[in-house]
Amino acid sequence: MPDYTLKELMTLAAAREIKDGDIVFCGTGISLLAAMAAKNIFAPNSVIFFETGAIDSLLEEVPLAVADPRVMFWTSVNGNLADSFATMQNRMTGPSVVGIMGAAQIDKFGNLNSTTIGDYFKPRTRFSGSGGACDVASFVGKTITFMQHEKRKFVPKLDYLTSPGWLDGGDSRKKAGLPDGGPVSVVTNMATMGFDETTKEMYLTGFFPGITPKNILDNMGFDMDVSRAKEVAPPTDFELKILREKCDPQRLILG
Amino acid sequence: MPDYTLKELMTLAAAREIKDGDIVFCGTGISLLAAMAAKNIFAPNSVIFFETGAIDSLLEEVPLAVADPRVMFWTSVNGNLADSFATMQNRMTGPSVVGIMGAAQIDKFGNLNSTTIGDYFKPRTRFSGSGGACDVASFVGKTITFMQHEKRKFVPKLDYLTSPGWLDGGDSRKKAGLPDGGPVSVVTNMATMGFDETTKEMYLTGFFPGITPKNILDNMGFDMDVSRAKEVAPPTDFELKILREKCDPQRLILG
Amino acid sequence: MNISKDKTTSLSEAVDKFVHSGCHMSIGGFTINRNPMAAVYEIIRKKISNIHLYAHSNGHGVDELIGAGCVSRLEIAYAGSGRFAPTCIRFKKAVQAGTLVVEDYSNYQMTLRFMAGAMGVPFLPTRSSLGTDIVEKWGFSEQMRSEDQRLPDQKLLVIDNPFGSWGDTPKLVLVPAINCDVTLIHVQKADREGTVRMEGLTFSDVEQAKCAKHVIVTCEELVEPEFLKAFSDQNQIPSFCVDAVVHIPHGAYPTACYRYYDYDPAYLNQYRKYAEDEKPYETYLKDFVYGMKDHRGLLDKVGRAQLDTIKADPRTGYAVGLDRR
Amino acid sequence: MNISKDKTTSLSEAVDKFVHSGCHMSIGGFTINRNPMAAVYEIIRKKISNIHLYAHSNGHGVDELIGAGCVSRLEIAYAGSGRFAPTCIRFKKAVQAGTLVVEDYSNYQMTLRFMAGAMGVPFLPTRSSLGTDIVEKWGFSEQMRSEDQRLPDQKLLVIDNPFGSWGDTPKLVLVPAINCDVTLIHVQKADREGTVRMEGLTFSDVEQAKCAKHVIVTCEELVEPEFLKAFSDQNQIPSFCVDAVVHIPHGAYPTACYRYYDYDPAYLNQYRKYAEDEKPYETYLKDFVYGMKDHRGLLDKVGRAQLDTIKADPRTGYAVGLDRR
Repeated sequence: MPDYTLKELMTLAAAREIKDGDIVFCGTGISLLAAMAAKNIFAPNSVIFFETGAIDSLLEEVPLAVADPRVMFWTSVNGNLADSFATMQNRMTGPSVVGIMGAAQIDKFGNLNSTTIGDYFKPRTRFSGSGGACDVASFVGKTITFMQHEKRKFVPKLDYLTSPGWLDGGDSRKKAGLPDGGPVSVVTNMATMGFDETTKEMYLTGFFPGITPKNILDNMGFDMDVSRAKEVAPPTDFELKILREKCDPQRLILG
Repeated sequence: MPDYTLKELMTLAAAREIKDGDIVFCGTGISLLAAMAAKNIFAPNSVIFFETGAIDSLLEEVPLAVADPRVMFWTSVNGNLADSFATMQNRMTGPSVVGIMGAAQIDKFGNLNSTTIGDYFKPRTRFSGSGGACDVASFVGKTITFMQHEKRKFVPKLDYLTSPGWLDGGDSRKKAGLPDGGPVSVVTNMATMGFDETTKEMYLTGFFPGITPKNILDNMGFDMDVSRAKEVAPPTDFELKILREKCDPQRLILG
Repeated sequence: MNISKDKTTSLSEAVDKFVHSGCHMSIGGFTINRNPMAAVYEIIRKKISNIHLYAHSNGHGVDELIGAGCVSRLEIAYAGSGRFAPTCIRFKKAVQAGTLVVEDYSNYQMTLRFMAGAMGVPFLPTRSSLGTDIVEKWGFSEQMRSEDQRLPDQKLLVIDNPFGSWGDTPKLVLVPAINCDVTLIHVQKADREGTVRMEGLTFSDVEQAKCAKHVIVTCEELVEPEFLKAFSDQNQIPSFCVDAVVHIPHGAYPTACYRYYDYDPAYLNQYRKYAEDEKPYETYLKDFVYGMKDHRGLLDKVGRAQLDTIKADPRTGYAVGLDRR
Repeated sequence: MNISKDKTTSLSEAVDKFVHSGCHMSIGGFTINRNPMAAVYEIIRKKISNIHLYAHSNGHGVDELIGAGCVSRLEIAYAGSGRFAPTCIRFKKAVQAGTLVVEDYSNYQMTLRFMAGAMGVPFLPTRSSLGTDIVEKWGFSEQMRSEDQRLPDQKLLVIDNPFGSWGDTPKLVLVPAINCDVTLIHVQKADREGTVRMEGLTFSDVEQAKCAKHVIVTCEELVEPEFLKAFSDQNQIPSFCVDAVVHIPHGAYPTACYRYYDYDPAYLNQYRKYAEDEKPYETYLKDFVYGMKDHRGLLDKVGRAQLDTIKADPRTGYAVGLDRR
């Protein structure tokens, strides 16, 4: 079994969720790397696009922001914000979009907070805010979220609900008037999680090699079903080779 | 006094209404020619644009449609329909736009019909429909309308109200929720007309040389005040020279 | 929505696959420019009927589809072909004969309706048409609308500004989104994946393409993806919006295609004469449409000499000095 | 709205004329790309204060304006500078200290609000943010809104689809238009009349320009109108929307300008260090902003050698192999 870092495993665990032909919305950092890995390993016909309007960027170098000039080079279309968000809200294209996100807090229904910790009006910690995250989470067919597995991040109640997941579970998302679609997967430094088809509650789908379900539950602020979990397959030599040599040779993201 | 055709006089009568720095919306035919004449004679800083999205076209040749490739050559911006109508609805630019229109029927408040004659559902005559006319008439600061002076065209009641003028007069346009602005002038083969500041009723502002107010009233289906009318100044040699040599040398519109 | 890496096909196959009797269809272009004429003639040859057609300001393509009896319902702002037919002739006759049901909107309203479909919202607001018969008179009755799931229950809605005096706009007209089954556009350049580059004015072709379930693109030039990627600021439609790419030089003929060819005044004038009466129009259809195997056939019939007269001048993008009387 | 044929001026004059304390201002660009930094630094030097700022995802320009105390209220979707500051540092401190009032929207919502202003309608609809705290929590209270004519009475409105089931969209969020006093953008090319050509992604700069009463354009290259007219498909903003054109090479520095220069990792990393604490930040302001006569001064201080490291490679439009750690 090859050597690999936790970050490499996380990246590949998310990349494996992307199907060939998906339109992949991503930010920067590990979410971009997962999209690049998917395109280079599992989903050659997937199209990566950025909220800034860049479609199918070549990405010879890793961009450090979604407005990095590196996303503008050798695209199929250089558009604008209005175009890119319309593509996600559009009823023909939106359902085929997979959004890869991150956040400061997540709850058991996959709702995300990237705005404030503490009281919104007197925040203990202020973050960047939604950006396009709320739009993506509102519009697209599937979202995958990267998180660090910590109690303060997996919380019973968000301090601020920035991006809608399954809201209060069950059919509450539909009742709120949001399009079909929503969170399908959460990938952390310990595990992968999904959401129950009917209750929409988070449950454990996979634990990383060497990690037990108990370790995982000890690191989160709410309980979840672990009965359906299997060990996550470690990266293959091929996956690692492509990830390291094609996606991030400078290890700007892999570190 | 130089020889001139009625069409030349009509063109120049309308062109004289355009102020330097106006943004001029026009169609084709005589309305385009009036805009070109204004830019070349009275309003060098006016900008001609077309609903199709062409801005400040050079117009080396006269276009026969607003989508004629001749409007696309040597523009400052080639946009689209959404852009051009937004420019007219926009609260900063719209008030500076002068629209030059035509129609099948006009009433005493400057409302226009370019859709149907007879019952809308079983029309005796069907015309092209609004196109951008209703949009322009709804949005812009000033409109100028070309008409043939005939009883069947100057009617007490339109068969179909395609483009809003002053609606029922007075403050009815404002009451309907339309922006400020509206028709300021009508130019025909006999005369020029304006609209009363308070009643918004059409009145005679000028009669062409050799035409009497009575001739004019005999050719329309409603009465109007003729007490404020003066004879329209005939074209000057300079005006004719520019119109003939610069605007329509092939006489595609002047005939 | 289609991500295949090669969408090139024949026009006949593309039309068979995506254009059906009774479908809701929109065509791009404007009056006498960039109408998807090759596709229009193919639809006529295939005798596809009962089409619910959407357009803003076509134009020659609309008139040929109506003249051949392909269209039963039309939502449009302007049916004219510029100086060659200030009102489209077969359109005029069909409406006056009561064989075509028309719903009238303004040009901006049709553009906003395509845009709403492209944006994925059910309506967009405008101040256009307040106080007019565009608001008052509905071509499609409330009953017709309530019986047809494919039509919105209202032609449009007039509302008070929900934000009060914000924007000094007391009232607004909401126009319903269009999401048609298929949109046909003719463009200057496309690649096999479906990425599109139009030159000159784009009209509302982008919105029309993005609001449709399926999109057929005919193009003057089929270029390599690398060619388009090298200057991607100039591309307007991403590949995943397109279902079929068909390479058809002169595919907009007899309407214009900026930088390639002008409209053909001779053809359009001749069409007007044929269109004025029934018998001559039957002759026109037989000789110029049904009688042709494909668009190539029409171009051959017209002849190289006539096509040369409308060849675009490289400096201006149109045929300088063309006899347009 | 300005039709003068020569709008070229100095940055100092343009800012004096169009940017005032208490004005409602929007700036273009996105995070670390094409922020109008020369104009931002000039505003800081002129100690203009109490600005009501609108932005979607800036970024470095927003953080410098906040850090220098120019901004009292901010409507924004995302305040971050990519990897160099996932949350803008002076923004974070100001919010946590309660010295800056923020109204949070999503990126698309801010884009739609600029677009609504550009289109001349009081709102636009979207399905974004239903069920979230973006709807529930208002940074500007109802009272603050009712007391200020420059603010809409509602942050946003949730409505039922007035067209019933049309578009399978039961509910919508309406976001109010932005019509600000002035918008600042930095672009690649402009002419003296104000026609603008941006290269690469345009973000929402076009909508931001068209929704403003006045527009200041700073540009890398001041070109002849003929240069832009020869390829007018590539121009985005018509001259009559622009009030002032200022030629400032490196006017977006230290953020990037596609095809001209990259963002400067060294400057942005150093900025982060200064920004972390009050004393160092005062030093930063003194040494890098107040101490400079103009943008040229900052560029000279940074030095040609450092600017050479971020020079764009002609093939890719960015600095290939730049050390970005």
